[in-house]
Amino acid sequence: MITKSLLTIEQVNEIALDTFEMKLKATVSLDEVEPGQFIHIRIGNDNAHQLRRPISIADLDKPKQMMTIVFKVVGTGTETLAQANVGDKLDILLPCGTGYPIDKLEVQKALLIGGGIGVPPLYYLAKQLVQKGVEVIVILGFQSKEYVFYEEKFASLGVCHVVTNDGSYGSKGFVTNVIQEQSPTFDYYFSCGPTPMLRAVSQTLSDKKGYLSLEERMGCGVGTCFACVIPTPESSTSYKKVCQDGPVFEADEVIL
Amino acid sequence: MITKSLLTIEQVNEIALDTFEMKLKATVSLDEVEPGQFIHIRIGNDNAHQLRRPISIADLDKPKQMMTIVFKVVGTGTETLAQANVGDKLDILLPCGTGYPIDKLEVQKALLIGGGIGVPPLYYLAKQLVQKGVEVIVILGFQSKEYVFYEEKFASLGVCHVVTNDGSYGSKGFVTNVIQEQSPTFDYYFSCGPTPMLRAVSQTLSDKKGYLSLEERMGCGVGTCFACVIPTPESSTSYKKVCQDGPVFEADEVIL
Amino acid sequence: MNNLAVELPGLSLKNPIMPASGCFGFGREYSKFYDLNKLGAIMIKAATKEARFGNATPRVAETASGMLNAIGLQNPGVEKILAEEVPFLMQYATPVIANVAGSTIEEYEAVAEAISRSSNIAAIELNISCPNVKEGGVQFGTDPTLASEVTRRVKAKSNVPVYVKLSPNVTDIVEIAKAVEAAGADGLSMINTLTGMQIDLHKRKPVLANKIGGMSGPALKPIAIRMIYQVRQQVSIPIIGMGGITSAEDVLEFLLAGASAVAVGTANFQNPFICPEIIDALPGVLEKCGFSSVEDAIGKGHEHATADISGA
Amino acid sequence: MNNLAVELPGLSLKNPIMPASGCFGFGREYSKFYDLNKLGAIMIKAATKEARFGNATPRVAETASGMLNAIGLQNPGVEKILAEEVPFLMQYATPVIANVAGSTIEEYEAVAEAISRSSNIAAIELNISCPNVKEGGVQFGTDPTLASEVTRRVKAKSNVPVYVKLSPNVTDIVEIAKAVEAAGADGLSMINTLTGMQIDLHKRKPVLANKIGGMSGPALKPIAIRMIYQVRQQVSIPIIGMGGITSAEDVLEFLLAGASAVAVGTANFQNPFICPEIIDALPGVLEKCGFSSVEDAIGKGHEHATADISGA
Ligand SMILES: Cc1cc2nc3c(=O)[nH]c(=O)nc-3n(C[C@H](O)[C@H](O)[C@H](O)COP(=O)(O)OP(=O)(O)OC[C@H]3O[C@@H](n4cnc5c(N)ncnc54)[C@H](O)[C@@H]3O)c2cc1C
Ligand SMILES: Cc1cc2nc3c(=O)[nH]c(=O)nc-3n(C[C@H](O)[C@H](O)[C@H](O)COP(=O)(O)OP(=O)(O)OC[C@H]3O[C@@H](n4cnc5c(N)ncnc54)[C@H](O)[C@@H]3O)c2cc1C
Ligand SMILES: Cc1cc2nc3c(=O)[nH]c(=O)nc-3n(C[C@H](O)[C@H](O)[C@H](O)COP(=O)(O)O)c2cc1C
Ligand SMILES: Cc1cc2nc3c(=O)[nH]c(=O)nc-3n(C[C@H](O)[C@H](O)[C@H](O)COP(=O)(O)O)c2cc1C
Ligand code: FES
Ligand code: FES
Repeated sequence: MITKSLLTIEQVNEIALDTFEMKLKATVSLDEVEPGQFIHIRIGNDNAHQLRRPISIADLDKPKQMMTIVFKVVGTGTETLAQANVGDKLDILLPCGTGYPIDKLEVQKALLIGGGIGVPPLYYLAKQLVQKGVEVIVILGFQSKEYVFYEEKFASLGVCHVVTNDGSYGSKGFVTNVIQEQSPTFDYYFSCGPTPMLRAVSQTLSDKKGYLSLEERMGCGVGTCFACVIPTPESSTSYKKVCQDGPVFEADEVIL
Repeated sequence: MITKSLLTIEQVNEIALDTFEMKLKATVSLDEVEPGQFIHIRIGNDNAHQLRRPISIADLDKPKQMMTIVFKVVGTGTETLAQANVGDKLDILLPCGTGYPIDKLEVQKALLIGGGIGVPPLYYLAKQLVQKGVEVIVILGFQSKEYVFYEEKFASLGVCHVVTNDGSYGSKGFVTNVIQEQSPTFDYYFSCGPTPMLRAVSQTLSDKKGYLSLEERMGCGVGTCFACVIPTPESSTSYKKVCQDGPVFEADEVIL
Repeated sequence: MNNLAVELPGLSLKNPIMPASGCFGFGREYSKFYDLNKLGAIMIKAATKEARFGNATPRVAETASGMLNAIGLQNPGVEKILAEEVPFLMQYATPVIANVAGSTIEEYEAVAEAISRSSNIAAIELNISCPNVKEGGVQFGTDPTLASEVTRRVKAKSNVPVYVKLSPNVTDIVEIAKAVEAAGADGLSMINTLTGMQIDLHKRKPVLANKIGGMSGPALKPIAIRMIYQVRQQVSIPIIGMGGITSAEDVLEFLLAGASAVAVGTANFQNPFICPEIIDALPGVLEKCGFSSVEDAIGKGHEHATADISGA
Repeated sequence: MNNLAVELPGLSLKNPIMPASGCFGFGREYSKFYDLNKLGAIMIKAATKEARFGNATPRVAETASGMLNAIGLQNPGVEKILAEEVPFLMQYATPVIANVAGSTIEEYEAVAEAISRSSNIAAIELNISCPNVKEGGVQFGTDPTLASEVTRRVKAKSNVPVYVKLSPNVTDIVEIAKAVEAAGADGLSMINTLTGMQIDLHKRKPVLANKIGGMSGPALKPIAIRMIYQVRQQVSIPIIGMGGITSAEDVLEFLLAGASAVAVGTANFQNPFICPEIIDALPGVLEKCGFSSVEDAIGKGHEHATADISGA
């Protein structure tokens, strides 16, 4: 069940250009939280910002009730967030959405494909997979060298390829280039990133089973406003809500 | 000349119900500031609040570049201000308006009449008068006991009468009742408070010379927007601007 | 005695607070946050005759103290809403107000007829002001003749009171309000969103796929207050007010302007508990401002108090 | 080459930033904060034929991300403005745009004639949209026939280009824009304020003595962008855009929507240095968004960029 609570900021670090990692202490239990879920964060405490911002859960320490998020400053909301101080409290809705259903899957080997700010949720996913004995291969795509983060963290969990659009770090190109070059074998793929990337990934891997975590602008974040719908193949009016039914979907469940 | 600068909050105290005293450290010189002038404070640093708030200068320590303001929480702006923390910076315009012209006056004995949040600027005025060898008599009006502040401070400078609307502290009634009962003698009176009070004061003391400090809702605070005009007796279109020509006016200079 | 209660045509409200249409779905999600019995009423999401997918995404954008939306009346169609969504709300002792939309007068009539066959709907909110659909919607709300016609014809098909929801995107809201009153409206609901746009500087095109969307939230409040105040002076049917409400103080401002009840929209997204929080805070705010009840405050901003000369 | 320069009828602007009418007085006060040579142009406070005192106070109120004002065209009359205020501005190499207001077409003509006798005014901003006066003002801006008539007659008396300032308080802004274009307007200035109200909960009456005021500030921006975007698609005379600008990013958004230059109003009150700060920030913002100049960005929000598949 989603609840509203306050998280206390215990640490803020700029871990790559415009990219911040924040460690948050919860007063509510995080035991039910699954990889791929997100928190919906209120920005400021006055009326200037009417909409909350969805940010994925990048890591969890359930016994310590600690959560990590990683976000990139792209506009006023994330900018305000980045300026918050240690000790400040974030008003959040938690846990939002439906994550990666890894407990229901038969998987020995998984391919994780993340792009930009789609990388963070894959980290907690990778940790959970490895803990279940799954072998993980990771492909991370970034704009350029300055934006790369979490490479070592992923490398400690499995093979990790980094690709940058401009080739300033790792190989040059898109995540799909790496998939094509490496042709890795796996049972399931799990991908998160901007929609154009997910579209390319799901086309490239159209013969494989996989899960995509989508990004869409949100209003409520809890399923009431219909801001975040994505069409599904059943009919011309069928849909899923990214905030509630997603953000994680089976690759063929939605029309990108 | 008015400049924009940042003041650092060094202390915030609730000195009466909903009434806060704030000590501020300036980085610019305060030497030119006169009693009766005000600062125009930006609220927050986003777009939620478009208008600055005018607050009088209650005290100054020019060598130390320290300023004191006292304000009552009456709405969202003053509420936000009251929640500021020590170390926070206030974006202000300073010094605004025209103060009490005490250096140009021949005065041996002065009557100071303050109402509610009109009391603070009279304190720096009283100090300056006393320093010039002027004897001061002070009448302070408040709604009720919980709102009374600065009585001892004024009492250390001269005779100080406190009156409350409900009689819960000092005598009961309005400042004008005290004037009528005490019939003090003085050369000039100086008054600050809500317009209805100033109107009553200037009527009661119509045969005396005096100065009034007016309150009016402000836009710019520097004389450009014409939000704060007050009619003057010369003609049907003649006016003064409270933010620039005032807030202090000779009692017969404006039509209340 | 409950000093929050309000009686309106077809609606005995325990308090004047209801979630606004389109901002509360059909109640299921927020029912997990709190007991919907707490609410004065519930305005459910717009219903059209057939299912609609609505507009392409992005459908929302944030603006200063507001937001834009262009959902485009996505809904499963009136029959499905009545069969699958409304029954859930019947467990609550809270009246349901159905928002009726359409592209043609015939569609409006058909939706109103379907609703009138149900016994679960307490009132209709006739949405002649949706700015986010290509056809219908807002044009009915900006032309007094069309507004009057659709009101008259929907009234004829409805067995529950009809509150006509007005668009603020007009030169003269009073003219429209008078037209729908004359056409038989039982009440007014005002205001819907003001059409606006935001442009993405990098993509060099409007943020919303629909380009234009409706602005809601606190930014809209002064416009809503002005329009309600103006309409209250010339029209006598009751008004359900909305536009930027985020606090009990805002509610009182709407009551003073002339609204008899209010709806809270966008604020639900910022704080899912906003409606119950406002309901809890309202008695204190009424008292602080010297009102004995909600009914006592309605329209009181039109009488002018005199200033006092108190020292503070 | 100065990549901020813009050429408009009667106005060679070194940059597209000017303070908006009524928010900068006649320049004296802000000239103490910075060198007015920095500005693209200056829009001075409205002039009427005779001196006006304006409305009673309170004249302003704060709203969420905005403000209401009801100054009521206070000014010393056009002759005094030309004799006592404008000469001060002649020391700056910054064109002065005079805002012309009136209650009757004859008054508008008289003010325009007086201005045309002066050689110090580069252009007229014809204010047919002031919401804060009992007569004239806004009604000329909400009726296409009247708007066209006043434009035509003022044009006939003017020897400088005339920019007609449009009111957003209309159902169809494009209709008004087309009417004034057809009547000979050289350009448009849009938008003026949206009428709103705020009610004092304790005094139980509107905060503003005039009851209704005009809403300006960031809250208004989405409305301004939408209207400029719509008008740009159907009208070819240049637009000076305004409404809630507080940053160089906002300026670019107005350019993309179709404005050729912009005015900054309310933001001056929050930050007296806002105009020079925006001017300094603009080149960087243009560059970051891939524009080589201001001229390059004008209207570019109407062409649709395609998405890319980059990983970030
Ligand atoms: C389920 C989900 C998980 C996400 N997880 C992360 C994460 O872990 N780290 C991270 O950096 N970002 C994440 N994002 C994207 C993040 O929500 C946006 O970058 C952020 O909302 C931008 O806010 P802003 O105010 O800085 O930008 P602005 O552009 O000023 O925001 C304006 C509005 O647009 C929305 N918006 C803008 N960009 C996006 C976007 N890419 N996706 C969704 N809404 C957007 C904002 O929420 C806001 O409502 C996630 C998005 C979703 C939907
Ligand atoms: C020259 C001058 C000096 C002042 N000095 C002091 C002082 O030393 N201490 C103090 O407590 N107050 C003082 N005031 C009054 C103070 O400015 C207001 O109480 C304050 O602006 C209220 O802001 P708010 O956001 O809390 O209230 P809100 O009611 O939310 O404010 C809304 C708007 O109304 C304006 N406003 C509301 N009340 C007043 C008022 N009484 N006078 C002027 N504008 C008002 C605000 O500035 C703002 O623009 C002074 C006013 C003036 C004009
Ligand atoms: C996301 C969203 C969806 C909406 N959908 C509808 C709708 O279906 N029918 C309707 O009449 N109004 C709809 N509205 C308008 C609201 O009911 C309300 O009139 C408006 O948002 C102003 O109130 P607010 O500022 O409290 O949100 C919608 C508003 C939002 C923000
Ligand atoms: C205090 C004030 C006074 C104004 N006076 C005038 C005026 O005299 N003539 C005019 O055409 N517009 C006037 N305006 C409108 C502005 O020029 C501008 O169109 C509007 O405020 C929107 O811009 P902004 O949001 O940047 O303030 C005034 C606005 C304000 C806030
Ligand atoms: S964001 Fe509201 S339904 Fe998904
Ligand atoms: S507040 Fe703007 S002129 Fe005084």
